[in-house]
Amino acid sequence: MKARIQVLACKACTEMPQLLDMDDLMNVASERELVVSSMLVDRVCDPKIIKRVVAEASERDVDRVLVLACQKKDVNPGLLAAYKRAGVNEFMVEYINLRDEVILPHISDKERAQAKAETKAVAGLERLLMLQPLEKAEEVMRTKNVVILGGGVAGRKAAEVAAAEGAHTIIIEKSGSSHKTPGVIMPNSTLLGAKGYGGNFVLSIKAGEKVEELECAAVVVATGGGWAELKGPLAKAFKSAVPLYRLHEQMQTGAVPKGPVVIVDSPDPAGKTLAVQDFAWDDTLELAIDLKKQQPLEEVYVVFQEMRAFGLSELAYKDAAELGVRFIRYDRAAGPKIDPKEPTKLTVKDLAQAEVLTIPIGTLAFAAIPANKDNIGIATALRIPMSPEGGVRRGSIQRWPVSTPRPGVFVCGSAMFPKSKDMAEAEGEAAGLMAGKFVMKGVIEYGGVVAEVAQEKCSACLTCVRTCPYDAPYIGSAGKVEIRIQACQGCGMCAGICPSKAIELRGSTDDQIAQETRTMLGGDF
Amino acid sequence: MKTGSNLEKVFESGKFAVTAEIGPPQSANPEPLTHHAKMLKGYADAFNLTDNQTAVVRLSSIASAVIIMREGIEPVIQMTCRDRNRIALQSDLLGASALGIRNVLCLTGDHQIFGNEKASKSVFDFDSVSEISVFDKLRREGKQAGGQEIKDPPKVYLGCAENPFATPYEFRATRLAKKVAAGADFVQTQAIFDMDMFEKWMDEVRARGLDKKVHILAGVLPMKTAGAARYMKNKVPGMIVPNQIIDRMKNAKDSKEEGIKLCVEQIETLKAMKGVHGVHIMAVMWEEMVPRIVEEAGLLPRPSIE
Amino acid sequence: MIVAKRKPMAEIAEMVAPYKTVKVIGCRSCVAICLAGGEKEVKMLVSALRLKAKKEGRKQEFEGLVVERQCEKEWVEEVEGKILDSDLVLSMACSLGAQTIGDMYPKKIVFPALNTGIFGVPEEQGVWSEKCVGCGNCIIHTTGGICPIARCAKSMLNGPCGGSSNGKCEVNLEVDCAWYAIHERLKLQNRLDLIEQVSPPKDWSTSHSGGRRVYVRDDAKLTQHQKKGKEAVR
Amino acid sequence: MSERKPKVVGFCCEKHGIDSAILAARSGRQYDASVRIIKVPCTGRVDGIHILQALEDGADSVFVLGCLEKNCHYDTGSIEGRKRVEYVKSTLADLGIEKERVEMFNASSTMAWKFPEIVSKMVDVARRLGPIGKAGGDR
Repeated sequence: MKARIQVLACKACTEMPQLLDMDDLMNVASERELVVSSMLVDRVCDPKIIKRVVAEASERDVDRVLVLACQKKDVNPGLLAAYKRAGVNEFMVEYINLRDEVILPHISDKERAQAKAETKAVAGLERLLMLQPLEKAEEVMRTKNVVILGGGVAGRKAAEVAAAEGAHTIIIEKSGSSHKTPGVIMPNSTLLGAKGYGGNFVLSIKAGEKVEELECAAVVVATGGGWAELKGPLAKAFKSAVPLYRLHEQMQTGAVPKGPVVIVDSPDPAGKTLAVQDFAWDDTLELAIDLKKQQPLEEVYVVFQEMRAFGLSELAYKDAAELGVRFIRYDRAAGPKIDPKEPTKLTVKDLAQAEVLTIPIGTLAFAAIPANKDNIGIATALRIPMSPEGGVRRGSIQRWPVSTPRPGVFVCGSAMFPKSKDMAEAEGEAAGLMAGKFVMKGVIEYGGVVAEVAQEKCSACLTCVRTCPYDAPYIGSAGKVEIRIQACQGCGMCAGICPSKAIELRGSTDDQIAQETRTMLGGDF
Repeated sequence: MKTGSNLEKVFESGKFAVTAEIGPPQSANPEPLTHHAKMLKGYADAFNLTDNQTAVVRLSSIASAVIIMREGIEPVIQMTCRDRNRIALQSDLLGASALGIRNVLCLTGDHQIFGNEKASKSVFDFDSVSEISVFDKLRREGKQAGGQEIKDPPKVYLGCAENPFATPYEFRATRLAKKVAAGADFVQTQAIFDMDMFEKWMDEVRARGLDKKVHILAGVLPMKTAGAARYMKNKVPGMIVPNQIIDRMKNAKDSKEEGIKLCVEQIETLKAMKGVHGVHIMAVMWEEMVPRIVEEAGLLPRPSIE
Repeated sequence: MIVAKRKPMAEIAEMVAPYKTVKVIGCRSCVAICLAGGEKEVKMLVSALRLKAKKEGRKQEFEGLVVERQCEKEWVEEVEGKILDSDLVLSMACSLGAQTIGDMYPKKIVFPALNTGIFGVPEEQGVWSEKCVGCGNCIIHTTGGICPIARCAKSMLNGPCGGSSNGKCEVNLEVDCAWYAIHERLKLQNRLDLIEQVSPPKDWSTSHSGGRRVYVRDDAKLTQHQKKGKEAVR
Repeated sequence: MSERKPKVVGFCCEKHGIDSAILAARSGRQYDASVRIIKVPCTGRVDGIHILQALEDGADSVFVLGCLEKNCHYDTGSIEGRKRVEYVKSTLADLGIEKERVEMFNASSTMAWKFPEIVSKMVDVARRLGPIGKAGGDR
């Protein structure tokens, strides 16, 4: 059956009709072969309009749609749902973000913007013709179990919150002690290994002398941590240096730190004696703000190689800066130094100004978090990646900070240390909530944009198996690669690296990418 | 004059040169060498000392050369690429030159599979063409293969071998041209039995003007029996022995006499051939016949050039 | 497996410059696995060469193809038409593949795009190390499973040379001394007696030193009778 | 040649890469229209072939934009992306084609300034070097 395309353009944003000649654009699109319906509407998100366009799509037997508007996530999801009901596969609806990719950035360049928009529409139409309908599938989770590794503050909180969501929680605690929490506690037990994927894991757990298999849908890593002994040259030179949490504690009891406060990221900037897992980014900001509020006239220096303040922390960073906290960025190669003969001053080359600063020290605190030795075992068992520093690697900020790159595995606790009890609980709460919600979906949704193997081309070279962060490719019984689609996240790394070009990512194949590139390059703008 | 070796002088004088072969013994006894040297003195312009010929372990070519030099005759040492890498080859060349050896014949070498150390690891770091070019550069520019410059480069007259009877035939003159381009001063050919074929090769050699650039020693080999002739025809790769020669040996009353006669006839033919500058007599295990052959071929006395 | 490496692009570009119709043929076997000559590398090379031709204003046609195993005639035959239709075949297989095509189509010019290097083991993704030189007479049962012929720079047979220091080779301090490793391994296995005796000189005649080798499995060979039958079918 | 419009292709990941471009647009930043954004799920999806083919098809310069390496949506995707870009760059250099025609960048979704900066850099390269195969840019 030949493709039947509907082109749908939205002129809701004020800039669009001002900048673009929408009729011309529609003409370019509708003149293309196989376009059976083209509609320029006032607001594509309007339910009434949705009803109208989908009705037309139905009537004209449309099987694929080009939406010229803004980005997919800004468009009313009702549109896609309506198309779905009308029998249009959701992967056959292509959104072209004219607003953010053409109109807003080229407001002053009307002529080129028009040509660019037209070319994008053509490329979108061509892409539509290359798309295949994709299906999503569901696998039922066999249990509602959330396994929590570690029964500390964070772990217990995670258990409590996950249980409140309706999950069954099981805390794996390496010590014999137990606390009162909902669900089961397995004392004296450790994780040995894990099979499966998020939603349906089978964990192998050593409980006392026995090894047990335990099915679960999600895992929360909530192992504890600790401060390393301060033994770097700075700590040696400045005898009363303390870890950040100690300073925090002192302040909770109402103590006032002496003189100017310097917070350095590592007790050993050369990084030779201590495997540092993470730095207490947020706590540093929080503490610096508190200090400044308490003693506005006393200097607070934050001497970090870099300061990471993502999301809401950015506001904290802004507050701190406004309160006068001095942030000094340095290069690892030229870290801060304290002359043991004059241990009241710290010298550091400021990366931004390229000048050597001499900072008076009253109180010195270190914000480095050493790696927890248990991490390796857990990471190996769950096949989750670790940071080079020995920490459990977290998912990207977009994937939420208590996630790991592996779906169904969440993290708090270990990497949270040395947060205050409040912060540990907050993270435990977040991880528990995410795990609980994950489990309570009851099904693993998979499919859609996933990798696909042309087995006849596969050389079984293992490159994809080694590269995939999600453990999705494996060598199947035919001696060729297969994809565990339940695990596949659709990134396409395997497709990009396969030396035999045996893997394609649905919806983003080599041909599709090449065609789109060629068409875009063919446009005169 | 590159080295002033006797062989070079004979060639330069335009006289018809004669060289012969002395096989070093398979022992540490120098006696056979001195014996042959005494016996052959005055019957050829220079004598080749083979280098572990057919990959059989023998007293070394350089040492043999020194031994015969003591008897007052001039050696041509042979250096194959089979057993030495470029370090050893260059080192031995320096050593040979220091010992007063002036003529060096560059060869790739017979494969060890033919000899009495079949298990040995082959070297073949160079082939004969690269060997010649490296040696030539070393003597002319004082520059080693690796680029290192040396003081007091070796003084040597460089020879090579060529077989007109190996396949592909049309490449054989080209191959000689390559060796000449690489720096060879003289060439000795494989033993010639098929005179027509040799003549054809010489046509090509002359057409390329190679006979003007390199001194050609035509190889001759006196045979004792028809069996030897047949063996060479059938078993030695790159040897062509026409049937009429085998028949002639077979039908002769005294095959040894016939062999000498044949060899002398061949030399007569070669003497008359344009572009041939001399003969190389390979009397393997029959060195005592060399004086007679040289004499009967009318090549005595050997010139003495100052 | 056989490990190869793409020749420097500049060298390849120079090689192919005079030819108009160039077929770049890869292989899905060893060279794909060692990331040197699979379909991906073929496509990259084709694209790169097109760019080069474009840059220099040359009219050349490049086409990329891949066969399952370029060292085997039957697989090569699948692209026979393309080969016959070329001025140059640029082989992205190991030298075996390039030579197979050359032997099958002697009139066709076949150039190698790869340098065939080693019998290597993938130590980790992207790292291959030589562990065998194909000497034809394996002795690793006497050396703790470690081949000194391949893994010792001097192919020694009687323990490490005097250049072994801190378990590393004098030739390359990044590389482990094979004999140090053999010693450690045999110690671990309580078999150090194996290397106490003087080991006799190795027989190199089974290696390339014995001349070009042809391995034959008689019971697998087709008889003349069988071959005739096959020919008739084809 | 001064009339010629440069052609720049930007393979942008659908996560931070495209988000940074969208944020740039929404914060009112303008950039040269020459850039052709090609969305890919992740820069790890980008194959050197895509980059080379873009150059073949007439791009003067190509960039790949992914998440920050330590905060990649797909964990290691932008590290993979960078490796692919580096391989293409070395291939180009080896062929005598300016390797600065191809670059890898990283941005987070909050870096509104970054995308216009990247575009201006790559448009600059495109103008300076001009098309591959024809002499001179539009200087």
